[in-house]
Amino acid sequence: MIDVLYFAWVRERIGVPREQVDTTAATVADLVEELKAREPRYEAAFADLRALRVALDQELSDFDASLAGVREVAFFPPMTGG
Amino acid sequence: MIDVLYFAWVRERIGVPREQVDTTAATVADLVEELKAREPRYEAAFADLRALRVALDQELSDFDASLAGVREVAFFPPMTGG
Amino acid sequence: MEIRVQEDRFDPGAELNAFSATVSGAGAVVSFTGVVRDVDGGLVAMEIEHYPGMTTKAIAGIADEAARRWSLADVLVIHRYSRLAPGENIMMVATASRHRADAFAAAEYLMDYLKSRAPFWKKEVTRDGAGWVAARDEDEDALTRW
Amino acid sequence: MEIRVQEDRFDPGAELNAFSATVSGAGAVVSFTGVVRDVDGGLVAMEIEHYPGMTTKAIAGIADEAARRWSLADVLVIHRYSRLAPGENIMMVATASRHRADAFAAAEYLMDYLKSRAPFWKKEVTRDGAGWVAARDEDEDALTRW
Repeated sequence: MIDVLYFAWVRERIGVPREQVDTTAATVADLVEELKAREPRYEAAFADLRALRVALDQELSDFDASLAGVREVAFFPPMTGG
Repeated sequence: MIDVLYFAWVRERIGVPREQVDTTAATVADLVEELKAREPRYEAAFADLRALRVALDQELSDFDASLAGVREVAFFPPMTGG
Repeated sequence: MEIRVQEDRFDPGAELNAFSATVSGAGAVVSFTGVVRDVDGGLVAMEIEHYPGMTTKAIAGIADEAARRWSLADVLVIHRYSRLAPGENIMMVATASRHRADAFAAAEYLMDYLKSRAPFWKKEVTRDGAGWVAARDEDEDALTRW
Repeated sequence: MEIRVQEDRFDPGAELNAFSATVSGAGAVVSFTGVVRDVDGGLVAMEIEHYPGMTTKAIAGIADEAARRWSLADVLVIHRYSRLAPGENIMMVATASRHRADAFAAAEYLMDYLKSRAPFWKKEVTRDGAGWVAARDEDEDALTRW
């Protein structure tokens, strides 16, 4: 089980801020494919990965990164702080 | 008659902050030569012109500038504001 | 180093004075304050969302890197989240150094990285609707100069 | 644009807040505060002399040039003269713009020019004596980047 978090318009499209996902996905990209296969709202949120960023256990990472040992995955658009 | 002002260590070496000078000097450099001929304290203050700056009527200028129409000449070391 | 991620308002002037008071050996203090601006006159609010588990950690990483690159006596970062009205302060950074060039460079570095690497997202609520603020290419490009 | 050359102390935080309040359309406010620093622990006072007839005019010229080069909502410059104790504020500048890059660049420009082109001279009074602060080559060199 892995905690998956969504922020900004990713959260709005998927409809929840976080959820627990039972997955054996090896990489972030695999997890994205699993989610997209679930429901259209995931398809809509993950339509263009170039518009998304991912953090693993609160560190910025990449879509081809391994999920081994990861407890928390967060998806969000490019940040707009400051 | 022209008002001549001195600041910082130039003022300290010459011993007065300002004085009126009766001069027909054509340029700043001419005025400096006149002053240096007066007394050793002027000689000491104007020994190295590269260490000095001059303003004519409150605008930074050069030692070869003309004094025509100028009412106030100020001599001082490089500025250290901020 | 002080990092505060908070919902509440803050007083930039009071923060600047408190910061300066703790760094009396440093001759140069630079501050940046970001204010909600209403460019077209139709802004109702700015909603700022963040990633609580990551935000402070990400900002601390940015501030650590700034302290590694420049000679800094201290760094302050305050960043708000929640719904802000036009004119409210969003965030501020302050840097103190013996050298003004270091204080300026570190403050600009902090701002560039906070813009694009700290997990905040802004939504503009206007009279005509609401929309997420898109990241600008020039903000990403700004990182390449460091 | 506000330029104040004064003997009296000022409160940087209060000045920053007052400045920000007048530029509500500008999202970015940068400030620089210069403080008398006691590098070697022996500083008794910093005496600042200026050229009253020229100072405000020179600073206004520098601020005008900054406003010509960058998009600025407003500029504030405060510079003190007289005898200051370690820890006292010497001067501050503040700039406001819609764009943080402009606010930063203008503040750095103002500082670089105030250092070398505004008619102030500093004398450090230490326990061992007093001496005029020499202009540094790097301050003159800093002007070449603009």
